[in-house]
Amino acid sequence: MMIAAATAGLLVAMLIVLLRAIAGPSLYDRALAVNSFGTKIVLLIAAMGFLTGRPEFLDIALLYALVNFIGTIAMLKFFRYRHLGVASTAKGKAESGL
Amino acid sequence: MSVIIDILAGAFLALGTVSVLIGSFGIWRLPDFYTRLHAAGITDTSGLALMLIGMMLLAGWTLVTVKLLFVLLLILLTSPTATHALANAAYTVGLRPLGVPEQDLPEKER
Amino acid sequence: MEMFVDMVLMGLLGITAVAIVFTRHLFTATMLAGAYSLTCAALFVNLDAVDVALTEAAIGAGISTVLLLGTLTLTRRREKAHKGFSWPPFLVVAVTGALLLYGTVDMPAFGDPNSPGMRHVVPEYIAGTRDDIQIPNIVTAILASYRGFDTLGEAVVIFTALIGVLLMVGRRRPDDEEAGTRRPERHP
Amino acid sequence: MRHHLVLRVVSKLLIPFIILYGLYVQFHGDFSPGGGFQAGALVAAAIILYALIFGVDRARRVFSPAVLTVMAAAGVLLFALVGYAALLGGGNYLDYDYLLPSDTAGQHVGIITVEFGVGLTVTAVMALVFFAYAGRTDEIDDEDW
Repeated sequence: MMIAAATAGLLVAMLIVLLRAIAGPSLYDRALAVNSFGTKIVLLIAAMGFLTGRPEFLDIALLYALVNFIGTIAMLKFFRYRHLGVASTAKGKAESGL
Repeated sequence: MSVIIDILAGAFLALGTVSVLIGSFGIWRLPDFYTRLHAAGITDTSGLALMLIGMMLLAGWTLVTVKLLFVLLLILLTSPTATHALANAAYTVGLRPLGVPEQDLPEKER
Repeated sequence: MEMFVDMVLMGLLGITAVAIVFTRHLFTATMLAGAYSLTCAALFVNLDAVDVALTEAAIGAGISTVLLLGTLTLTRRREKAHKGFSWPPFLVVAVTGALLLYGTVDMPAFGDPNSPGMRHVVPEYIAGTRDDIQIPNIVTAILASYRGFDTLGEAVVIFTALIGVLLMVGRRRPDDEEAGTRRPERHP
Repeated sequence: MRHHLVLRVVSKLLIPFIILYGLYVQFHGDFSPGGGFQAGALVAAAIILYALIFGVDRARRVFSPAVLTVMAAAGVLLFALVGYAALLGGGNYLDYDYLLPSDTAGQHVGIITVEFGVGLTVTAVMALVFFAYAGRTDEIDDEDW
């Protein structure tokens, strides 16, 4: 019951954040919304594990927690340097001219 | 005893859900990117932690609790980092906060 | 409740897909594609296809976002604008969609244990995994053992894709002496 | 002084976790969801994270493309050789029953070896494809950006 209410709340939150990701005026708003969406998906998968009575699905939530980060970092890298191969150093920054 | 734990778990879950909802509404309603960062922070810290603690109470002392703890630690580690990098990138590329008077900006950007 | 979650997640998928189609900004499309595969994996979890969900999470959310961004560095930021609206393609798509929807009427009900697909080799696989192979994860047993030949084919396909990519963009050109440095001058 | 110190530290903490989790998915695939493909993608994700933070050039020195190319081929070869081993044992191609005297043990060894081969191939392929794309120096023109 509690888990069901939490799941419903998470679904509403996901819808709102997704609308921000679609509407968001700047690219950063979109990136922020997608990152937040990922966190909510982790919570949703964990909650659904309890809802269906099979909490071993947490393996996937764990994987999301690891992988969502990589996607966000790649986007930021691309925003900042317009290139994925530059090192995140002062040197790389100077070379990319930003 | 188990009733107390159930009530506690329910309270944690409810608080967490409310935090997540507040964060989401903030992401939708607040006026510019830097203020929305704050709202996202509510989801990623208090919402996530409260909900996962509620689930840990429901699961009891099992492997599930350990996995939930790992999820919590990992997101508490990665999410602020991603937010920091996001704000850093936005500021470096030239997005300025809404409503900052011109004389408060750094010298070179006026 | 599970049905409700399924329906909401399908709705989210629909919204994301329509947004991806309508945006002209390739970067936004990439980010929304990331959100799409996140939602997809949650849906797979809810449908009990855990192995598929794990694959979708690892490939869709992690690798394919990064690879799409890598492709974006080699192209432009905006999609070319389309001129006008032409009827023939729209009609073809509409008719195909209507036929597919009509086809779903004959499909067996979701999760029906008596559907033809479930009665053919599936009971044999389940019994064989329990008795002969004796590992708990039936999906692994089917992929690696019962359909090992298919999986070998998949590995070869991935390897072939690598060869293709390396032939197309793998070689470094003379002006790429050092990856990650900017080409010094740009002559218009 | 050093730029993005936070990102570097957190990534250094995170990369071993991702690789460890990849190994768990690889070798625990018989008991829980997972297998070679997913594990390969995860380990490749760790390599990609390293390349994103420290630059493709340095990642190429750590994970040498020559070694990765050999790995990609070796994975497929391992898979095919297991099939030939079953053939030599007297069965059909890829019939793991004939790998060992006991059928069940043969199946277990066959499945684990084959998944390991798939994992090797997928890791190497994903990392190499990323290096191929990110190693180019095309800059986006300002008018396109």
